[in-house]
Amino acid sequence: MSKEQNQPQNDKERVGVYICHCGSNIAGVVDVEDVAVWAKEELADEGVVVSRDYKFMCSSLGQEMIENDIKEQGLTRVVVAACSPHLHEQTFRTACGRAGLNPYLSELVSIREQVSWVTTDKQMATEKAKAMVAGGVERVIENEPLEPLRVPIHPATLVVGGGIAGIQAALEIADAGNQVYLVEREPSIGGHMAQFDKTFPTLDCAACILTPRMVSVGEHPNIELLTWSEVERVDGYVGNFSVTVRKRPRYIDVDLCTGCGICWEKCPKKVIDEVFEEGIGYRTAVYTPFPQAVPKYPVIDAETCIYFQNGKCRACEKLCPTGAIKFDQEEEILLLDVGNIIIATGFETFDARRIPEYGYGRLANVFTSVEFERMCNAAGPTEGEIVLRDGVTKPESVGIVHCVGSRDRNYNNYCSVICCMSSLKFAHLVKERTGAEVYNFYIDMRTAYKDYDEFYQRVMEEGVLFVRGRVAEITDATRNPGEEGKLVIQVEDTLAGRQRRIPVDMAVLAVGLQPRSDTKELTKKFGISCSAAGWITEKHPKLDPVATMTEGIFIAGAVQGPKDIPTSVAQGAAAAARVLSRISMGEISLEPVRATVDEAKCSGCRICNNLCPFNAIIFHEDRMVTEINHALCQGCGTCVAACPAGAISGTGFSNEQIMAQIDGLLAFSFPQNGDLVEMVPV
Amino acid sequence: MNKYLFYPGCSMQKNASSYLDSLMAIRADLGIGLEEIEDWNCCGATEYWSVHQLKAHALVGRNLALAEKQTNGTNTVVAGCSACYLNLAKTANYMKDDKVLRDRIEDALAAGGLHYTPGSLEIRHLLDIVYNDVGLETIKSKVVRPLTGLRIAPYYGCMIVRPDKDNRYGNPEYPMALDYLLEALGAKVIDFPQKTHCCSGHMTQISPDVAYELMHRLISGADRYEADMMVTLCPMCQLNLDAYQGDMNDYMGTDYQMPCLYFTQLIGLAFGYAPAELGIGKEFVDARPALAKIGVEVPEDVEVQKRKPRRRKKEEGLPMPRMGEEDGR
Amino acid sequence: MMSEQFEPVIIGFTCNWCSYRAADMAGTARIKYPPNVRLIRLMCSGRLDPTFVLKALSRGADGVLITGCHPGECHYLEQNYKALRRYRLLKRTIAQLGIEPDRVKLVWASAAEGVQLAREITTFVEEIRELGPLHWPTSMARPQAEQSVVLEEVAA
Amino acid sequence: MSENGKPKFAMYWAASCGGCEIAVLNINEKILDVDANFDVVFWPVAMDAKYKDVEAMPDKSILLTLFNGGIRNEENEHLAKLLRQKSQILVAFGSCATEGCIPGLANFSSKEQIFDAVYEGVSTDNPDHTRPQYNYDMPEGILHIPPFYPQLKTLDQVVDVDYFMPGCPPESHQIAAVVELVIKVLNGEAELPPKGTVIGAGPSTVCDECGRKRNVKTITEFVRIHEIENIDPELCLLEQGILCNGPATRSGCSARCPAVGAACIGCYGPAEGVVDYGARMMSAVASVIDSKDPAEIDAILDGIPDPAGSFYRFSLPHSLLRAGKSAWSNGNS
Repeated sequence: MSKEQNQPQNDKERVGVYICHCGSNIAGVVDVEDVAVWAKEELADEGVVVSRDYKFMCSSLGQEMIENDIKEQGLTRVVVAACSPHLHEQTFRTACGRAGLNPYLSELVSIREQVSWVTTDKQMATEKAKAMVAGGVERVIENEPLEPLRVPIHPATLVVGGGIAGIQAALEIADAGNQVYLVEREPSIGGHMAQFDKTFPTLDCAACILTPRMVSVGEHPNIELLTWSEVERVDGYVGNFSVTVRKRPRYIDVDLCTGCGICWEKCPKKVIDEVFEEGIGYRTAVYTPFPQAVPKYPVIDAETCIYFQNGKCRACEKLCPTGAIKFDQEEEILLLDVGNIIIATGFETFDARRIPEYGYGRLANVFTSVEFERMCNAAGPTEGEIVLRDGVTKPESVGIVHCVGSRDRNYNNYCSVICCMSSLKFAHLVKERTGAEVYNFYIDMRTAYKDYDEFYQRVMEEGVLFVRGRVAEITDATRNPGEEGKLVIQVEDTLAGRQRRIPVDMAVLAVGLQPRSDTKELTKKFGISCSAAGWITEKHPKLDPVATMTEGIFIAGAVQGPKDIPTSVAQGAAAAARVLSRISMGEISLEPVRATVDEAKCSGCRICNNLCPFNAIIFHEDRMVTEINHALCQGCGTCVAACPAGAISGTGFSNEQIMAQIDGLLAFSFPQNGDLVEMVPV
Repeated sequence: MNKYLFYPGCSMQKNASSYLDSLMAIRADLGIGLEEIEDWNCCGATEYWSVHQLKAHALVGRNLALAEKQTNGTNTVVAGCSACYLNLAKTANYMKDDKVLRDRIEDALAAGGLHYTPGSLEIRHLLDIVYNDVGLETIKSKVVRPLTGLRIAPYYGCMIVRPDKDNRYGNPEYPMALDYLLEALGAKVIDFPQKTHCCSGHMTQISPDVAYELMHRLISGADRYEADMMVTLCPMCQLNLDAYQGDMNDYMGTDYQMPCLYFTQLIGLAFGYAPAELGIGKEFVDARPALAKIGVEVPEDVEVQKRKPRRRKKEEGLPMPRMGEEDGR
Repeated sequence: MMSEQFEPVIIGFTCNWCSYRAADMAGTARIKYPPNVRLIRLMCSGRLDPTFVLKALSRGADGVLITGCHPGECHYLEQNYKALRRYRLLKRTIAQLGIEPDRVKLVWASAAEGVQLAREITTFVEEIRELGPLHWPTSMARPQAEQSVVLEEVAA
Repeated sequence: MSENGKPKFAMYWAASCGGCEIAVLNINEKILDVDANFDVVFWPVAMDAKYKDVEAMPDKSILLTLFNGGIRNEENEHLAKLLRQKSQILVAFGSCATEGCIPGLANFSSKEQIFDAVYEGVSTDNPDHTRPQYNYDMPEGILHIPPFYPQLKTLDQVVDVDYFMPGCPPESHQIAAVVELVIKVLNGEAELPPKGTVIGAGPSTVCDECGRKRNVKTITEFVRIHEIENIDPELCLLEQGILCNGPATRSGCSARCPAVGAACIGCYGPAEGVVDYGARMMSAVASVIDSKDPAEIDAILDGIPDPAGSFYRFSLPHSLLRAGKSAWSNGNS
């Protein structure tokens, strides 16, 4: 009751304060020695008995310093003022633990990210650092010893997305002897890679290296492959997710189907294949996207199937030798229990129609790189013939435009990474198959990584022409006989320093990669976040690229940002490794940040009852009290803040801790006339 | 009936009188009230800006000040001429952003006992009003004589789309507003690649050979697409393409007969007005043969041009990309 | 005791998943903003108890900045809406107590929006500078202090 | 101990309405136990006594003092300090002494505003604009009236308090229970609770004692009690849109008001360990508003015409801010 009156006077706790220089990162702006001395003097009443500054607190020497003080000085609380807790909180907690102090009796104050790196005025910075240290000290005194929560890990794993990254991840985990569910939206796995003919820089055939992987996924005893399916919702938490998957009806009985192909050979309904053939090829209403599809079973696309549209036809049904066609098949809802989730849903390509001056969609012979991939593919609409839109004429000259929708303020600022190399690949294929003149219009050539630049050299030696400059316009408005009947590429050649009009028969737009249009729903479904551009945010850009902020959810491949095949594969394997280590540990420990109801205080008013999106709050009608299920509680603290009776307490972020931190932060105001003055008497 | 402050500009009064006449003819049907700005003066056209920037701004500033005084119920100023629109808009915007310039212009205006409050007026081009305020639905509903069979090259010129920050006509690099408008009138609109290229402006006076080259690009482009006529929204463009087409032909050794009318004239025709009411017949390159296609009566003396039927490519081979809704109308 | 420029003291509450990481990002990107704001990390803006805001104001803060994930992007699905509701009610209440409601501000900032957060902080510091010090008399923490006031009156 | 061997009992009212006194009398025949077990030495409402008599008593000579009313002026504070000095057990008795209560609502206004209301208000006829003088010279000498403080303070804001007994007034059965307890302690049959304890009240909140049916809460609109046709006699008032402070108010009153269809207004103050009563109500009520749209939220909140008044009706002087800004700037500006 009278708590408010007596200021936090602390005689029992012995607090150690450690100010990190972080080389010059902090010491360059904050007067760390001053802060250390100040803490020792000004915060003595608060119980500060040790206060030091050191070059690198996170170094083993820095940690030892803390450990020794805990042992020798009998510290009962530790405050480290260094970098963000998201980087080193664990480091210093572990150090305390080693010295026999409960890890949660330490606090990490971020005077690098929140002070030295963002402040110019050194004095102000130092004062802010002092205030934050004071806040940390006041808070840590209120910290309670906690034990991390141990959560068992369900050994099964969900992989979302059957592109090369997802395939790699699934195989790694399954080979290690664990159950994997691989969910793919399309009728077959394989993703973008399956569309390609050759892969840079080695030019080995995509199908030849991908198909074996796809087959082993299909045959793997530990992989349950769910194609033509989508994740509906995700409940639960790390170690114990329960995932709802919607399996769309194939209208094919896969137990009877042999994949013989009669149905799609005989299907009278031809439609443009906007997905796998990127709109330049056709498929039938019953189809597999490509010959090597896994699984081999086709799907019937009810949107276009004549029978579904007007009740007639049923040709496939009549002709199917095994009677596998099942028009009455219905969608299934599957419930999967998994411990970890890997998201590998990949990318979409930039819609070239958004740049009208490039004429895509208006000018027949302007193609996108994905259309061109299909065109080059021996199994594609032209059997690998490189021809104009008329389907017969071979081009005598081809212009490849780089950075379409990439590195462009109007569209995407970022570099799409793969376009330079795939454009070089195209240039090579055109030379090889048509002998046509090839121009590459580029801003910069970006051919980093193993053997890439060598490939660039090779293509140049093959006589491909390179023009440095962003293309202004592609037009069929000709100005002289030489341009007659051609596409004219208007560009400023920034090396020659002049405007050029280059007539070509065919223009290929190297469209950039961008996040899938349904990324927002994805992030909501899985409770993860994405960057402003829409790429999924990794836990740490350098040190933890395949984990997300959400425990138990990992990412692999282009869903995290533009990537080529080798990197996607590497990430798939990396994500798998992270999952495997957890499975083998059998359990993980989580932050013990949880809410608890004091039943004596709970009046059963039920204010909190529908505040929890994780349904962790249970009301006991019989006793008229509310209880919180720690397994389900995610520790957001909303109910703690809402409880009118103050009956709910939250570990890790208790009222006492936060109130004390406020006291500390405000105990000293900004310097007026140079020196600290008290804002409110402490 | 939406009310607007109207800035006719010099050319609409003289060489582009047919633009003004046709506008006056259809304005009631479009439901737009135009209140001419009292005692307006020249916008500085293109030349004066290269003579003296500040004076040019002051010149325009006067028009803005007069318009502001006249604002009752509306603060939108409409110009039919692209150059007038651009100049008015330019000064209005610069005065908003550039304090130094603002003060100097204010001084100049003060000398004449005038004042303009930056941001108090909205400057818009006639096409913007017709397309965005009146809207295609209204226009469709008034069409009594659809321009069926008339192949039109929609020509925007460079001034209304550079800059067009808020994409009033669609993508500034490839606007579609006029295309859609003419389609709404029932015409066949060709995909005119040079729709925003330069008409050569005053190059006709400075270096005709450059001007002829530029005009040739436009007219030959329209002709390649077998357009019956070009439709414009700017007196300057119309003047160049129409009045200088002959000289261009002589210079390039070509023989184009590409009529060039104002979009307001086409709207008028579709709304059923007689050509004369719309100032049609004043143009150098006779538009009437083309207009015969839509059954607008033509005096005997001119014989209707017969175009060889366009040989279409057989729709075989690879499918064309499907265009999205917004572009696919 | 005022220096030429009034330096407000502001307490900022951040969400562990978005705005706190945005602050980290602002730091990593070396984006500069005024040092007047001292941040407190909560797990979620839904943890924000009006008590904390009142506490800060009563302890001398001139303003309080509440930050959370954008609507619909809450790491805990929809807890930021609870913060929003409390914030709207809290502003009404403090207004009745004679405190300018603008001293408390709620802004959304995703983990990716380091720049935006820095901008918001800069703006808010300026806004509070405009409002001037909240001027809780220090007597607030010392009940006796009013005595002096009274005695002056008595003498008068 | 007095000569009759009975421990001494005192009761005093500072800024209060006197209801607490009545409540004490309402313990009926139990009052006789008080007389039987105590020697009442000071109780201005019940018997004549002079301050100097109290001043003359030795320190700590009074066993139990029930102090009701807030500290509004110099005299209140003087007596609070005096009784603290003379008493072994000082109980802040009733809402005024513990939290400020209704007199505490004056903390929304500055002293000037209060005086204006009192001495210049429409109901006041004060042609010479007379205002009280703390000192007034008379031939007999200087007349002195106790200066009026800028703010009302609670007892524990001026002296150290042993126990707190909330309620406006405290429920008679609770008073009886406390009296009984103290007597037990005297006879060595019971222990005193730890210092600072809230006595004569429950650990939880009013809902705990409230008989009304409760569901998961979502509030779509707030209504004033007179605005609804027929209140459901069974259902939780808050769920019917009536702003009921029950959820945040300490139990102990047997939920009398909700029981008869009147919303709890919070006289028993905050529950155990709560720092700011109003903040708890704000947070709780706002959390269950059924909208994600700022405009709609505001529309719903418009149903609470006087939030500060509703949430701080009894507890403003004991809240974190203690008073409105005007009451603070009083004399400090």
